[in-house]
Amino acid sequence: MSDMTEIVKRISGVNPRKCMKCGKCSGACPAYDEMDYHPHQFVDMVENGRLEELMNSRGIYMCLSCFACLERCPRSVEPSKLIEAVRLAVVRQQGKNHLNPEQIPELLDEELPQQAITSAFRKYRK
Amino acid sequence: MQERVKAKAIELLESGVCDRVLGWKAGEFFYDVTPAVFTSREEIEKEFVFGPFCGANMSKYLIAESRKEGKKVGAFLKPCDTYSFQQLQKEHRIWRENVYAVGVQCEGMCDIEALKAAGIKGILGAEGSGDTLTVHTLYGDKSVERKAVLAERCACCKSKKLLGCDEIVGEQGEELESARFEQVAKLEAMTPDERFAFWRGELSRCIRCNACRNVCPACSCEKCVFDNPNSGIENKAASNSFEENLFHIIRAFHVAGRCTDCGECSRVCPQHIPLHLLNRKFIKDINELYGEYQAGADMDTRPPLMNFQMDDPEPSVVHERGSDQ
Amino acid sequence: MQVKEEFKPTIVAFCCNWCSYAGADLSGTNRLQYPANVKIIRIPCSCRLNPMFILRAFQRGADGVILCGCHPGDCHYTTGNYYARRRMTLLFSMLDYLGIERERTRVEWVSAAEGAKFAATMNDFVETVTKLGENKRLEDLRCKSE
Amino acid sequence: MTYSYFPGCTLKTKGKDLDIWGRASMEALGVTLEELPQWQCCGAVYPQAKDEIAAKLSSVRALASARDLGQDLVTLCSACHHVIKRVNRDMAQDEYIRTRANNYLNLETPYTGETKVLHYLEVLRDAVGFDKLKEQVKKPLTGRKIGAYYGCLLLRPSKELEFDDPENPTIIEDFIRALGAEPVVYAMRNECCGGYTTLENKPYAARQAGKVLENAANCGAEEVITACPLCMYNLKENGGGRLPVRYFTELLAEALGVKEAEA
Amino acid sequence: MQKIGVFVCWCGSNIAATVDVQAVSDALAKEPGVVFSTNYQYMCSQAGQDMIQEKIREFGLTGVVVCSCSPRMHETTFRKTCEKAGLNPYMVEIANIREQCSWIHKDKETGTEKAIILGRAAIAKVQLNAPLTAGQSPVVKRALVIGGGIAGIQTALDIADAGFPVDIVETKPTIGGKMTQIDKTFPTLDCAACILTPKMVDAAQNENINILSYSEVEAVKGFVGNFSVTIRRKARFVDETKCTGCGLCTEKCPQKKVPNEFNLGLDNRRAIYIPFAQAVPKVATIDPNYCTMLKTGKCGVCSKVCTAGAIDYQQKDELIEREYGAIVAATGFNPISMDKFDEFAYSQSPDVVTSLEFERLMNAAGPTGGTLLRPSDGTHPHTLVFVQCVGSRCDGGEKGKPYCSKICCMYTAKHAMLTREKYPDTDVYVFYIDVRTPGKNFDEFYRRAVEEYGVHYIKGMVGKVVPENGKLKVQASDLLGGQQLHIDADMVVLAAAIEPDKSARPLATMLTASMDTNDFFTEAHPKLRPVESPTAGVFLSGACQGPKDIPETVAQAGAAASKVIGLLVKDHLTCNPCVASSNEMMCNGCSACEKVCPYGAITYIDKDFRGPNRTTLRRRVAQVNPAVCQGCGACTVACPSGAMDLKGFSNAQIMAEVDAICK
Repeated sequence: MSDMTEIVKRISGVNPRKCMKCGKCSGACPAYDEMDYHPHQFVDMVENGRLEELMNSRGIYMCLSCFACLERCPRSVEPSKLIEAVRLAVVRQQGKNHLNPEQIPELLDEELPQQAITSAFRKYRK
Repeated sequence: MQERVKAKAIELLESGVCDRVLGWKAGEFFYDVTPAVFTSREEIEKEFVFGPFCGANMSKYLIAESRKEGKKVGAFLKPCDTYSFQQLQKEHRIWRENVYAVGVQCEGMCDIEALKAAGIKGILGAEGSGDTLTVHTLYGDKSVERKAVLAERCACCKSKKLLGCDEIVGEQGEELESARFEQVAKLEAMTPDERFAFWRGELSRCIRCNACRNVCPACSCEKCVFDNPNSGIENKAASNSFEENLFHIIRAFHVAGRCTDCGECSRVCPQHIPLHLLNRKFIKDINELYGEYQAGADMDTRPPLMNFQMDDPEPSVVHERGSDQ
Repeated sequence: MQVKEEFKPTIVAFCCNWCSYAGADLSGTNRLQYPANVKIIRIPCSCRLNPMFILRAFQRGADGVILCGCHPGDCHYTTGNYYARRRMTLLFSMLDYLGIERERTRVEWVSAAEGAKFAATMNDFVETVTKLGENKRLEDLRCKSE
Repeated sequence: MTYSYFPGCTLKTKGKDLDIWGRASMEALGVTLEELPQWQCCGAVYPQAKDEIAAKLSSVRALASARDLGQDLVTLCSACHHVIKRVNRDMAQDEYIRTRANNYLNLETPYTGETKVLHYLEVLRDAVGFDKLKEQVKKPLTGRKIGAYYGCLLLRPSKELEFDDPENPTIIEDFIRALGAEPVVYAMRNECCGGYTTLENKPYAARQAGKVLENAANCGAEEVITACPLCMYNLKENGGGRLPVRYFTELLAEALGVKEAEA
Repeated sequence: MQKIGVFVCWCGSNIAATVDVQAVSDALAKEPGVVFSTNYQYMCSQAGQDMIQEKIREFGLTGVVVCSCSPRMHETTFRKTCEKAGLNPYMVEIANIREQCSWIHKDKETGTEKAIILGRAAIAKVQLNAPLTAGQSPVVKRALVIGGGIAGIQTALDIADAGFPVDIVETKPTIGGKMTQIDKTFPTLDCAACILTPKMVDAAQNENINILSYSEVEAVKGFVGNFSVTIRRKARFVDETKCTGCGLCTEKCPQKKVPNEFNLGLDNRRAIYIPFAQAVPKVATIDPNYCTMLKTGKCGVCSKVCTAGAIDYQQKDELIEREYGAIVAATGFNPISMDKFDEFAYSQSPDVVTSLEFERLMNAAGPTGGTLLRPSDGTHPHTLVFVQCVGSRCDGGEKGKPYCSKICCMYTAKHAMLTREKYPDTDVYVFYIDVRTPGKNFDEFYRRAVEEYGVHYIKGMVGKVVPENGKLKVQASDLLGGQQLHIDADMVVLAAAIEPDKSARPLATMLTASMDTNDFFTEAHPKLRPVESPTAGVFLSGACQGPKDIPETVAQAGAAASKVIGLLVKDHLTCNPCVASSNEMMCNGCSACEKVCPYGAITYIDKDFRGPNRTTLRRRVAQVNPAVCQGCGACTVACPSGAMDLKGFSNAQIMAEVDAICK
């Protein structure tokens, strides 16, 4: 798991040590209540090697990629990149895609733009 | 070109702007062109030349000339001369208001040795502009490609830009992509032993004629440390390898950050020591370590040795850079 | 020429008055040993070191020359060591370019509190220069008594 | 004025209105948008991980073909703009990504971020000018109170998109003013609409969209405009229907009088 | 040839145990120029010093070498010893054979050999020493204080009390600075005006203090003891000597819509105004940007109502030049702009205010008369949210500042406490990252806010503020509670970071004083010389050196004053004689030395020299001001011709040492 932590740090480009634990990311996050672990916890837990818990969390699929945490972070830690890297660490594993094509038809509705499906595919599977 | 330059020289005198003009005049041999002061139309018509052997950099003479009383001194400057001209102004050596500077575009100066090496015999003279040079020989005129007989410094010319002139004869030029550091890089790539052998071979030929120092626009100290009995390093003639090295290291260091790479040092060296490779080493290092800097290119930038950045590399960079050689 | 049994290089250390000279004093106060071949010359600031002095030292028989000054940013005169840093970098690079062993010259920043660093630096430098052997490439034979 | 134009996949289907009125209006304003030949979907989301190279290639292709045409590249959909602008920055500044992307693509001339990526609104502001736009308005939208909805993708990360102040943007408000209507500033205009989570968690997306419209309405907006098809969907379908939502290009076409002419 | 005496010290056994001192003194006796050589147990003792003096007289020594401990230890001692015996103190050199010899070597032979070499080097140097005389420069006994806030006022009062005249230059129409805008002061809660205004009056009435309000420093020349400063007295269009401060004009002026900067734009003032009731000097000022008379030539109401005839629409800026011995920078601070932090909706709602604005809203002399009312609708707020660290502790991008602004934790606790005290019906939340309270009675104060006043301190940060329906919807994290909070607040107060005043950087340039990357003035030494700038004669007072609260500011102001007094009591300054000097015969005038001089000690003059054949040659040559030069030697290496040399560490001296060591 420690290798995985290093990978997550590397592909995200995030240095969790820059964090001063102010919690502004979690104050700004619109998905806070949907997440079991919150943006500031992602930073702290990656720093402390608690990656497995994060990889099993549902929060990684709830992040909206709205970049509010990234924009408002006073220390340029950029938690959204970390959340994405953890999600990638999960979906890149064999059989760990979060969304499969066969699920799509039932999720569709008349007005849903392609953009939504493409985005979800990009975010949720490899 | 020669005619245009001469006409301009005459005009400067006759319009009353200048009472003397700095230009080139033929020496004993046609390729042996020397700098000269002209004060009359007659002299100019008779002796003024501007051709493929007018390598002499006029800027240094302006230190003394610009301080003289009287009207302005007219000066004809090639692009590389203008860099020295500006650098000397930056150092407050030339009194700009007493100079009327005429920029002259240059097609590159030729090397007589290269002409000879090209197999041309009985050379009497050479002239012409453009890509082809007409060489007068005992056996009639021959033409030769200018590129093939350019002096090294002109073959890797850094700039055709004429800086800070009052007026320009010919076209204004541009800065050029130059391969002038290739030879330095080649030396850098050698082993220290090879480098040592190379420089010993070169510098041991030095006869301390001081031609390099006397022609160098940056070497214009009121009194040179090597001539000063109180400097601790006074030295009229090198008596061993140390003193040969000492002179050239100190000279290169004193002009570091100020040398415009005009190449006059190597041109005048009777022993054909490639002295410019010392100065270019400093220029290359400065560019690589502290950012691109061209002495004389402008009037404001601080010279690199009178400047610093908080995060400049440490001197150990010399070891680190060298470690892969 | 006979190879001496044990080569003891002559080392000149230029130390700025405010940091490194005090650092050298401190290593003395703490009785930290370094070889006696190191002789210190006190200068007000690392920026006082003229390349002439370094060449002079080599001429007169030094086998290694080291400059010690305040850490960048801590110069007593605020900016002196920044200038020294550029000058020495370029000078050393030039010596290397001429094929003169680059390990014979060094710059090290030693604060007044770094007595241990001073001693360690000198030990290391003496060791390096000892390995290099006598300065042959920038020597002036007239100045060598033997 | 001629620009390369990248419409993006949604603008060919569900987001047609954004595209149609966008093109018609630019034409009326004397700006030519030339659709890039053979463009591919940008991928809709910017891959944030450093090692995700393949997902960026379609954007690089679009950028390179605009460069080969010697034109600036205009985007309209917020998502396309976000992705292409950021990929362009990577190509200019990140050597790791640049080298690998070029190795994959094997273009005749490697792409190094030369193309300038502009959003449609930036063209209106900087090339046309809102003053000039105002003069061209035939049917000013006088009296209408319009809330600008920016969403996330146009604004953040501001260091990379350099589009407008990320917390207090003004470009769409200035646009609304140029059309003769009254902009309504409300703080939720740069908060997320719910994005792609609508696909598997509709109530969650609905809460986000609802908060946005609630705030807009409470601040006095009578309608809301957007530049993103997904925002459009979320606000319209999930937002509780409190306010009508339209693409900004539709309003533009209306004010320029091209909408009637087309219809 | 010098006549040199060598004195080898045993330092008890410190030296003598590893160095054969007898061998050293014997060996050094044979060096050229040495006429006397000895060793002694303790050279620094009275007996040792007496011996040196005796030998100087006996042998007529012209130079002395002491082989002993480090010159950092006793160089001054031995210089004084020699001076008393009539030898120039700079004819003494120390060979450091203790710290740099006996203490680092164990083997006596090695130690002895090295000590001899070090002694030779010192002898070689002293051969070339020349007597040096410390120059003197006179001191102008007047100080300039730039900035008239509490820092500047305190510094001026302390200097004036010591009997020296002081000028205070203040850019605003009144002195007093930021403290005039503050309501109460932590941690004692005494009223800021009550403790500040008496000091302002003291300053005005002190005959040694001259207040130049509405004035700015335009240029600074000179050096320590001899500064010459040009001051611009901006036209206030009111004759200061005639105006009685009655204030009638400020009531009658028809231009009522001028944002009142004293209340941070929370209300309006007139075009002619007195910033506040206790202003010093209490003189009206016309704001030329708003005055109808100055802009259009029509109006003149103030002139008509002024019985003193003080209004003068023709007044012009005036430049005055004065001499000072010392200058104190006291330019203070400002809160940073909230433009880049609009997630807090500062520009979107008037009910989002900065802490300094909040001070005005709580202040009895403020726009609401001291009743806390919402700027938007004048209603009483019930829920208040305070956000700390807005723009402080950022990672150094364009947004915010990398440092802690230091005062925010305490004033926020004060605001929260005062709000709860005055309005018990309020709910007060403070969002903090850390609560930093290092100061006397500070933490107790903060604890009181929590424990006695029931302020809700929440570790976390506000992420978004949404104004809606007259409320401010605050979304924030509660890190200890593990939840995201949503608070419907009536007011949000932002603890904006503080930054140095914008005037500080140009001033630093004029003073050649250094600054850090945040534009705070740098100290000469961060620990040991905290109130001095590295530039001699320039001192630092208050927040221009770094964020500070009032007691710290006052303490530093007093410290700066004592440094100034220490300078002004001297009639002359003794200069370090080991300074650079230029040989004008060799000087190229190229400005290389000037460029590397950190002190601006080098200037140039054009000078005529005799040339050949009775000609005159005019040359530009460098001149070193020995009062300014600190003797670093940077110039000596920059100079290609070797014209520049350093006394006491000359090229020849250093090379002589090199030669002696390498022999």
